Amino acid sequence: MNARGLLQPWLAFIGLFAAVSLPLDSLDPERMLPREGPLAWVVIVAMAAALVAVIRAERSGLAGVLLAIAAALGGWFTLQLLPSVAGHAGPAFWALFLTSWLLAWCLVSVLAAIPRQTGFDGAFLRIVVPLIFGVWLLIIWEVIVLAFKVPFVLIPPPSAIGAKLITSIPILAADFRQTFLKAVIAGYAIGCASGFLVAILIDRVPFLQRGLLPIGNLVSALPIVGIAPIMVMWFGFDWPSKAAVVVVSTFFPMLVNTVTGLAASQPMSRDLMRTYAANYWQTLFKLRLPEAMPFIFNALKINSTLALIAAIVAEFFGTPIVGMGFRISTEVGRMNIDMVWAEIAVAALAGSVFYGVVALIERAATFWHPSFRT
Amino acid sequence: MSDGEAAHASTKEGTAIDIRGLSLTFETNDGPVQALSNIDLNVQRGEFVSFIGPSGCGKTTLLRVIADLEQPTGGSITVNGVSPEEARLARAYGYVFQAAALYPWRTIAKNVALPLEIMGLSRAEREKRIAENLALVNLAGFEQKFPWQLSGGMQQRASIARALAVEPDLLLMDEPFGALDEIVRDHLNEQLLKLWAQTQKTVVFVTHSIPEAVFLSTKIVVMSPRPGRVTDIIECGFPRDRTLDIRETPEFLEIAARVRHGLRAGHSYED
Amino acid sequence: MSDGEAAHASTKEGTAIDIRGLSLTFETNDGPVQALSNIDLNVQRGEFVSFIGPSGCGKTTLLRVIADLEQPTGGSITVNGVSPEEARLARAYGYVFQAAALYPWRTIAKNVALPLEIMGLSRAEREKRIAENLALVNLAGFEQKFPWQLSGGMQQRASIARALAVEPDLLLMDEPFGALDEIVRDHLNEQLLKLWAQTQKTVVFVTHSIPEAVFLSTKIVVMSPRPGRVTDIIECGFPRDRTLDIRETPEFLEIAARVRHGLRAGHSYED
Amino acid sequence: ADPITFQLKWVTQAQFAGYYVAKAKGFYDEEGLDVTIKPGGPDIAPEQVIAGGGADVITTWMPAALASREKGVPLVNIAQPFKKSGLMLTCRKETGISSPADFKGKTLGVWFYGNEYPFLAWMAKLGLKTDGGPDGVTVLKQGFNVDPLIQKQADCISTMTYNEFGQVLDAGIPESELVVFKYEDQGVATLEDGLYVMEEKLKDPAFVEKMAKFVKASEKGWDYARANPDEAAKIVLDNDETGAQTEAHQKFMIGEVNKLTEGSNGVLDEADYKRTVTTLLSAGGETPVITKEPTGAWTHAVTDAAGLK
Amino acid sequence: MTAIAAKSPALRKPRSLKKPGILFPVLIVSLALLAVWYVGAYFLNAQLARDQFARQKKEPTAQELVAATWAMDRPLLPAPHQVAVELWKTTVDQSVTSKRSLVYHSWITLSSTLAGFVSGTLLGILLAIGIVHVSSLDKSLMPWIVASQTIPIVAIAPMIVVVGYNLMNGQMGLSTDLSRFIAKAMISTYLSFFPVTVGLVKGLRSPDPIHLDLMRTYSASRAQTFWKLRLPAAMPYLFTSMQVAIAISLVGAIVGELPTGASAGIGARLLAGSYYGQTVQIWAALLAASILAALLVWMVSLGGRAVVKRMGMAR
Ligand SMILES: Nc1ncnc2c1ncn2[C@@H]1O[C@H](COP(=O)(O)OP(=O)(O)OP(=O)(O)O)[C@@H](O)[C@H]1O
Ligand SMILES: Nc1ncnc2c1ncn2[C@@H]1O[C@H](COP(=O)(O)OP(=O)(O)OP(=O)(O)O)[C@@H](O)[C@H]1O
Ligand SMILES: Cc1ncc(C[n+]2csc(CCO)c2C)c(N)n1
Ligand SMILES: [Mg+2]
Ligand SMILES: [Mg+2]
Repeated sequence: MNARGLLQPWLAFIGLFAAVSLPLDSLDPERMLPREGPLAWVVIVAMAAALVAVIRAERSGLAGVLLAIAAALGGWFTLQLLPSVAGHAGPAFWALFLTSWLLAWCLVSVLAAIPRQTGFDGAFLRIVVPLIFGVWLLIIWEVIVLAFKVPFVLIPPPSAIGAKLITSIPILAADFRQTFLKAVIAGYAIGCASGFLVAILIDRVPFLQRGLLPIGNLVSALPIVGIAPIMVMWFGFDWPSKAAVVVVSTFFPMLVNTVTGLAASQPMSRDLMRTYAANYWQTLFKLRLPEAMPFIFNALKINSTLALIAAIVAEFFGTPIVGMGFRISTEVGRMNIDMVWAEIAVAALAGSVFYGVVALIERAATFWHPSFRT
Repeated sequence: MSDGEAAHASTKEGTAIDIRGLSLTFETNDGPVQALSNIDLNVQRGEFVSFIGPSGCGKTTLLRVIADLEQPTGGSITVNGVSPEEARLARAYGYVFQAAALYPWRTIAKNVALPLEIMGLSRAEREKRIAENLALVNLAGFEQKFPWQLSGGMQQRASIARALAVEPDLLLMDEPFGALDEIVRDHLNEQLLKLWAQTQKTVVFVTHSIPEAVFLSTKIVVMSPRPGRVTDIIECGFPRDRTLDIRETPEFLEIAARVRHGLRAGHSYED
Repeated sequence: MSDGEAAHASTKEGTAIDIRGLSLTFETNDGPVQALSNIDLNVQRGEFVSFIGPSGCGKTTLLRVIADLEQPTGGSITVNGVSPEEARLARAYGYVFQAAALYPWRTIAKNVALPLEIMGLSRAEREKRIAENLALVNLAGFEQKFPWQLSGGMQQRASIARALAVEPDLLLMDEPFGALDEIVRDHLNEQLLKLWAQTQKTVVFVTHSIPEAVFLSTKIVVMSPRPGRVTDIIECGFPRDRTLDIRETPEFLEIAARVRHGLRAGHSYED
Repeated sequence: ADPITFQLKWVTQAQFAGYYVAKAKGFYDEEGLDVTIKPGGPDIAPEQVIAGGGADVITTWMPAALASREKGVPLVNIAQPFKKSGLMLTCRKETGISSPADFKGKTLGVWFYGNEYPFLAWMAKLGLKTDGGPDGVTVLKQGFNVDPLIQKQADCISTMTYNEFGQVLDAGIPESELVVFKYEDQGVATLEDGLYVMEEKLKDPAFVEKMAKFVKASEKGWDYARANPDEAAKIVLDNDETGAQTEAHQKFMIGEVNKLTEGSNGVLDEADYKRTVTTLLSAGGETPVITKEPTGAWTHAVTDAAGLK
Repeated sequence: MTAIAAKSPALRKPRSLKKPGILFPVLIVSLALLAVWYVGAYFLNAQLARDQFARQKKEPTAQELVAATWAMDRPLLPAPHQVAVELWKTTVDQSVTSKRSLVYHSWITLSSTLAGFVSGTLLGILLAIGIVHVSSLDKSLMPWIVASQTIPIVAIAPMIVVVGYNLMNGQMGLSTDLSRFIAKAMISTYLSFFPVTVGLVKGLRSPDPIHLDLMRTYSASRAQTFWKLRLPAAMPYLFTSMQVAIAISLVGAIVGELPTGASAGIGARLLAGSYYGQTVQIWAALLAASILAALLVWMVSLGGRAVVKRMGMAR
């Protein structure tokens, strides 16, 4: 770790000092962290111990464990204090909060510095690091929303979203089925496949390459806003019209990436194929497609999130009364913003898993690419 | 193979490669480069011809023209009596590139299988040829490795195995043994000679090693750069079943000296 | 360079490379490959050491370990008295890869300029070194060409010029002359020797040519594969200012014979 | 001048003619106000805008305003320029619908985004489920236009008297082929297009004063629009930044809108309010619009200060 | 990139045949598309047209029916010439500053598209650089970037409007037009940075291991390795991603026009068109958006080709 790595613990030290010595509540100067009872002391001691450990032995396992404990305790205690200081949080509250966060950040750096490992440890690390990051994102959100009393109808706190999520599982499941399992999957498959096939067609027939590619570009930015109502006209209210919008949205990234990817093979590799008098399709399948794979997977990855956005937006323009986009637009109108965010959370989860699956397939399919070898 | 055979039959015992007044100029960002100038060369079926010459004299370019990988800008050339393109489409030759050119997503065995798949050979036949040729170049046991897990010399040998597996009548080899040590090289030289003697192949071979050229060839083409041209063509009359011992004979040393002389003439600096 | 110099000064006349019980195992899809096993080697400052051995015996791997491009799995190694990583960070060495490794988007001159830019040399100094070293490898006039417009041998020479332009005290060269003809090779051998004698460099050199190894080296390390190990270390006592003539002397032939013997022992097939 | 930001519920059209007229004719200037009118759209919830501080006053439908109030956005109705509701359900005759009793098993297009409350209340009153079962009706979230009716994707669609209904006629479907159910006639009318502000702000007398001027000038605008419908349509057209509206349609719209503002001088009629609340409370269901009788959801303070009676 | 694709080995043509114009093929393909369009218009609109005739109690001849399907007021699919006439009316017949001019609206959208594209590309590049160089960012940030993309903008757009637009317009006192422009550009940025990040991360990691080793032997700093190796090697990826990004930027700017008051721009045109059921107007706006997009994509690809050529990599 470098100078930046060392800066964090020292900043945290200053923060801890501030948390102990300043008032917790801006309305009540008497309210101080050390007077909050034994639990507060546990937090203070844990933080101090972790900081000493980090500064003395930067990367030791012990420092990691202490950091984990201190950050968790600090975060938890911040949340405990939150309701009682909502709207009038004092400097010590913010100091405690920022210190806990710095500790968590230290922890992430320590964990991220562990060299890439295989097996269970590696998988554990790959999951734990973004998880810590994410949990802290949520804590920061909760603290800011509550401490500043941001209106509920603008952004609800994650705790409220979580509560809503748990109580609305049947609705969320039905929406997920309608939007993701039907519209997104179907549209994604057809859109990526057609972008790919048109790219091959363009590549195969030079005449089309000059004629069709410029026209294919016309499809590049057909705005969802414009085509969604038309697709509803053509394909009805149910999911096929959303799938059609997804098809149009995912077509172009695949087209462009495949066209570039097909041009990416090395001249010498192509010469080799020439010496075999390989025909077009043999060259395509045995050389140019493998070489194009990194590009094609880029498109698949970009499309995995694009498809979801497109399907949800498309549902703003006429749907049966089920679906993630329908729910979002309806509940916004009803000021049930917690439900909106519960739906967004489902979308984010689904989209991330979708992307992750594509990324895993990519790793398996293009293991030979330098990006996976270094 | 079968296509190659057909093309072969028609010109059996005839001319394999006929080059007349061939020249080739590359257009580059800072002006044209004349890589080949007025080359005349005739290679008979069954010959073993080596190209030797200073680095950059056009050996690779000439080999590529024969293989229809480069279009000459002047002169004429036939391969097996037809144009290089037709010969290529008839799969008349096997080519070993100066660099290994293995596909990184294929294991060594799969890389050797590549031309065989393209020719549509049966799986059994493919497996037989893969095993045979990998053993020939001493790579048995490395079938499942990927190219980047092999040393430079091993990659080069894999690419030789790939070309041999095609069993072509005409072998075009561009410094195939450059990255190999003396022992392996001697071994492969002998194997190549054996193969050549047994199967009556025509071999066109680029090398930098004078002894190698003299040992292997029936004809040595000495080239000279700027512009690339043929300065000498030396016939060597050693029997087909020669062994490494001939390298001590006076004829051998004499030819080697002549080649070295020709080679030196192509260089600008004297030593 | 200046960093390298500093590291140098402290251990002047001392050990350049010290390797003890070094081993390295690669993990691959079909099991581990032991590339280096229990290597002991000491290279003194100012020595010219050649590695020779059958293809795949670990020469490149060993050179890469010295250059801190590969992490050993056992044993210890120091370069200029410090760890390879520190030596690398101090820019203690120049490295010539087995493949040319030129950047395709840079012209030849720009490729040679690359390390000089990174070291922060002034433009005038850069241009001087580029011109000098391209001339040394006989590539004057090709400054503005892109790598793919050069022949294989020319690319290799460009990469040699690139390493020499750094003017390092320690030169690590992996078969630098593999793709060159005898004449150029002899010429560059002499140039390298001259440079070595003049600048007191330490050179570690991988080659497949026994005469080349014997001609150039003060010490020849013979290696053997599976697992990669050192089988013989041969000291050659030729004077620093040797010329090509020594290749006819009996001492030379004797050492060459010993190397050949060691090399042959590393091969599985007899001939 | 005193700045006021005013958020509309929908895009610039004759539905909001009074405000545009007041601005164009200088009625706001006369009161010393500098009013910025922000057009809305399908993706803008005025309630959310005002909660976030993006507007001083908004126009919205009362069901949405009351629902927001329950969700912690304390909106207060300060004036009600629209006396009557323009909402209706338009059906094709050929579907066999002639009365609400025929709805069962049919497909109905409904606007959501806070506009569905009156519909839900009506269906609750009729005892029809809206989950698509055989005993209820199938509900579609209707897009922006009347295509579902023209293309027979729905048996009935929601229309406003002043807008979509005209479009249906324009599309060549004569009134003779249509059956319409006005919410007003079905006894489920709720108040539309009132003016709302945040409760807190009303504690400030200066703000009440400012709003009084605003309401007064706006009413003057509405009066003028009723008197000069053609000019009002022109003014709206001038303010349409999309350049997509047609004069004919805006003239039709102002004509119909004038029928709805007729009979209101801006003062909220308590009886209308009561009826709206009762309707909404009766809606019930799993997701009721409002669960209890709201308090303090309206005030006459502003209209009183404006001298409107 | 198309030029390179043309050289696919199996179909390399003699040099003389290599450069036929682009005009003729485009013309042919366009004509084919137009034909398909007319046929499609007939079939999609036929039912509506028959209804109309039925209403007039008239039995149309085939010819009348075809003519009617191509001249409907509210067609399912307007005939090409209807769209062309509308396009003509809204471009050539209007002064470019008029609110009824599509050129004016295209410009409004284009300006925020370009702003969003530039800032999105920069953001995407910055993120990619961070992810490739800082391992803790790679592990912790990337999953959240992905998650951010799955949040439908339309859902958070009101927030951008309320928090961003109103803040700029209200508290910060920026003009309405400017705040609207910035809010739209923000949505464009949000949508367009992602393809750049994904593509560039791959590109920056794509140099040959031996080329990276070379940099190691020079003990080059990360910045040097970046400028001299990673970035040049990533160029094909970067420009491909930028083509996608600019197209998505345009979509973002159009979508962003909804929650920002849908007042002007192609998005507002589309919306107003569909709100008032003016199908022909929708199609004219769609076509305008498409042409704009094709031009933008084409310009980026030209830029990419020029860079590759300057780098001496176009063979
Ligand atoms: N694609 C190209 N574009 C421009 N010039 C080229 C190209 N290929 C080769 N050349 C030039 O043509 C000449 C001959 O190159 P060629 O590769 O045939 O040499 P060579 O005899 O094979 O040399 P080596 O022994 O070093 O491999 C060289 O001067 C080289 O610079
Ligand atoms: N990245 C790698 N992964 C797995 N195995 C490797 C890797 N690199 C090298 N090897 C193996 O290590 C052994 C030594 O390779 P190395 O490249 O050092 O040989 P070499 O002596 O340089 O051979 P050559 O003379 O052919 O270049 C070989 O068996 C090779 O297969
Ligand atoms: C998504 C959507 N919601 C509502 C309307 C209809 N509409 C237009 S104006 C208005 C009343 C607002 O004052 C209503 C309900 C629509 N066409 N599309
Ligand atoms: Mg060559
Ligand atoms: Mg090696």
